[in-house]
Amino acid sequence: MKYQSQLVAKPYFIAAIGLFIGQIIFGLIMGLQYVIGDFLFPEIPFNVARMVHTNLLIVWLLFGFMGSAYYMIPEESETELYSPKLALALFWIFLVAGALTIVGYLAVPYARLAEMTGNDLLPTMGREFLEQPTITKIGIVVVCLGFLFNLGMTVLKGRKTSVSLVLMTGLVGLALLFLFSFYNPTNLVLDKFFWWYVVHLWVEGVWELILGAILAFVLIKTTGVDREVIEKWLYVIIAMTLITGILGTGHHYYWIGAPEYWQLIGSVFSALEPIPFFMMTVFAFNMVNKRRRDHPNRAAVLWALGTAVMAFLGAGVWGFLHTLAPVNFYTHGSQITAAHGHMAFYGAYVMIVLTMISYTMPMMRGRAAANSLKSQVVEMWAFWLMTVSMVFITLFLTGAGILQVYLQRYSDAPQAFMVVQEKVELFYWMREYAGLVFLTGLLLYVVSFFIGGKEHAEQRA
Amino acid sequence: MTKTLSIPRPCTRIWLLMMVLTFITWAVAQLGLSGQWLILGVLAIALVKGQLVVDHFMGLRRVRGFWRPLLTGYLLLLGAALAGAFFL
Amino acid sequence: MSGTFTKSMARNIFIGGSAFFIFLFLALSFDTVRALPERDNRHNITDQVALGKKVWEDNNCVGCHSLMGEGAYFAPELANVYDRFGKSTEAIKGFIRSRPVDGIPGRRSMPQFNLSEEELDAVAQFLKWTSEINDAGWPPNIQG
Amino acid sequence: MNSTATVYDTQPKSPPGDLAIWVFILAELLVFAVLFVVYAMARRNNIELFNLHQLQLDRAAGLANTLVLITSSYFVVRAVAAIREGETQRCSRWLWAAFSLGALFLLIKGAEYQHHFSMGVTLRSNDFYLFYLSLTFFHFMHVIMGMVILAAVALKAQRGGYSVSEHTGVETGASYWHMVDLVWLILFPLVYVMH
Repeated sequence: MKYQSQLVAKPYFIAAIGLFIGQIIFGLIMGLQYVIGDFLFPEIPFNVARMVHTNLLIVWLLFGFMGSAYYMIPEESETELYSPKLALALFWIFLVAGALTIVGYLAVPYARLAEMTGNDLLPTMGREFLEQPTITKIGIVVVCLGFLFNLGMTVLKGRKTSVSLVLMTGLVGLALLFLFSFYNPTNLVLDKFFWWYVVHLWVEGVWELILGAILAFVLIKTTGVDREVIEKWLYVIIAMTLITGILGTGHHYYWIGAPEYWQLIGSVFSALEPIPFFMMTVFAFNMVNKRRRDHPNRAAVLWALGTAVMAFLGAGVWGFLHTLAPVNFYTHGSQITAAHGHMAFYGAYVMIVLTMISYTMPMMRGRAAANSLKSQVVEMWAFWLMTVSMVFITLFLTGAGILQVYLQRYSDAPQAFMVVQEKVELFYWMREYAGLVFLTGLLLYVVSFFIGGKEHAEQRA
Repeated sequence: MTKTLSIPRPCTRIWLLMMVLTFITWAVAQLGLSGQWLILGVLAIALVKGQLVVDHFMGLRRVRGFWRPLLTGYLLLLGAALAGAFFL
Repeated sequence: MSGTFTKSMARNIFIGGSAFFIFLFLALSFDTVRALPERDNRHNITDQVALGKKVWEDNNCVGCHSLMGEGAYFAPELANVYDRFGKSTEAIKGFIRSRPVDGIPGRRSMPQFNLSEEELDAVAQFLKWTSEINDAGWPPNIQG
Repeated sequence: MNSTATVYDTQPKSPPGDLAIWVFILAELLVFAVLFVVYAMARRNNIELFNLHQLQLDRAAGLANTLVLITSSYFVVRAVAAIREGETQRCSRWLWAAFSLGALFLLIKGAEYQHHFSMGVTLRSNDFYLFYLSLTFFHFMHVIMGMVILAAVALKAQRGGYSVSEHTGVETGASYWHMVDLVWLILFPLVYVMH
């Protein structure tokens, strides 16, 4: 760790893991509610648990991205962060705003929360992933502006590398696209059309730029391969990402009232969206094979490779499974969508933040490069437990989805929604058990940071 | 590097050949030919022209490695798929 | 000569390719927004339907239900609930009004939202309006 | 066939131009191939409609455009041959010639579009026009992109930016332009002729 101001990333990562644990707990609550319908009813109805689960996911990933950026930019720009104090202030503002929102979801009925936070002035609540009160959304924009200002000034006064420029492009894109969440027309079709500007162009657009930049940074540091080679491939990958992902938005416009040409354009271009993820997998393994040195933090390298593979599986393969219009006609809004959602978010974004945490935490806690061998072994156990259990969660949900589509949509004697839900209950039980294994893996991950012991091998960072 | 210029240059001859092939494609259709023979004929001409572009214009004929077989394979595969779609 | 693979070329392709496809996407989006009026049933948006959308959002219905396939998958799809309930807004209102406060033992149950008569009418009209949008014939059947 | 204009002692292992452009040439060829096959598959379930509306197309304009693009591609080959002999000015003249033929293509195609739009044809008219407009407009945009590249390369060549020893940029632009031509060579017969 070359610059003191990189330490600012530490609270962000700690908060990220804390919120991550909260997210998984509410995920387990919902998983149980799927099979025991009245679990925690009416205290925490399903929709409240879901809001907490999805909002915690997005907030902790944003904390992770911010922490990664605060760690990377000073090192990439070879200068101290412009204002560490501002970074810490924004950290507390964002944490408090997030916590209050979650408490708001849990403490009062949602309609009451909308009333209390003056949603009538500028109604933006009540939409999936964008359930935050309008004032929280404004708080997020303020935090984003301060965050981008802080990083922008650092980059301007320091060295400009491709990795930092790509990261900044992704973060600025993220902030600009979030502004569409303030547009909530009374026309549902228009509302949905531009809602996808926030959701799709985030997770299949600018977030992939952030993912690419962080992965490139970690690979440069851990494999020692020449920066020129890695940045060259980074540009090729993110070019393919935007080329396929932007028109790929069309695969959300099939059944929401938009003209039917989206079925052609959306299918063709979203069918190509796995290509950048496949290139990222080849890129990651290639760089690790051509490494110039063996970095002592083998756990971080494992996370990096795992990210590339799981991103390709979850976002690429599982995405392609239901992206073609004729298929999507039957699987739209079924458990297949949920299966893709779980593995894509975990594989692409959860794992890259964990990669960054795994790589930076030892150095931010005073070690040269890596934790002790013992702690890395525990961390690798956590990696495999979480990753394998996520694969199973996805497989079980896919099984439930296929049955649901077959019974409720594709058959000539379609059965009612709830009848089918009872028929697929077995998959929901198995998904819940896999969720418990995931929580074990996550707790093991946290424990691994507290296992002491001699630092692994004398090699310096 | 002395240059022996054969008149006219090979790429010029290729260019003229492709112009003629294109004209044939158009003429065949104008003469009212249609159905199976038109499709096969026109598709074949298109693939030949494609191969000429790949070999002479893109210059892959003089490049070792998988590039030329890759693009030739692309043309053949695409041609087969289109023929299949039109006939089967 | 051939065989080079430079970062500057890769960056140019990133910038050129992204601009190219952003332009295409904006052009298509512009065409879509222009074409929507004859598809999205906007001429039937009354104040009541607008209020219905607000009631739908203020009570976070999308937290359990999906609407036009988007939302949660815990409870039934509601884009065609108006048709499924025999094209009767009264049936929809009756269902919402009659949700038991403590739910149904052992089964998933919709909370009692204590909506006023006006709000019930509004959300029922909103769901009726949604079912009339030309969404390319989705969902595949009445079960949604 | 006697030795061609320029002789290579050892055959290079990678294609002319920057490898990055070739990654995208392959990606573009893949996208167009998918679009062509989907066109052919969609045609199967209403062949009458496709054949009927295909007659509405101006096949002569399609022919002209094909001849224009092939010639423009040929000019680019001459440009590359010129730069390989260090003739930077002749190279940039060939490139501007290719550029102007590209502009001619846009004009002819633009006229066709103008004609269709005036008849009220849009992406939403019917399946044939959905595919016709999607395929040709997507290619139309690629011609514009190719012309931007040709112009940039021509300007740099004019300023002596390239030499016998270093002209990868010219070859990169040339390869992209040939891809745009290759795609049209398949698109013209498929959409305008085959029925």
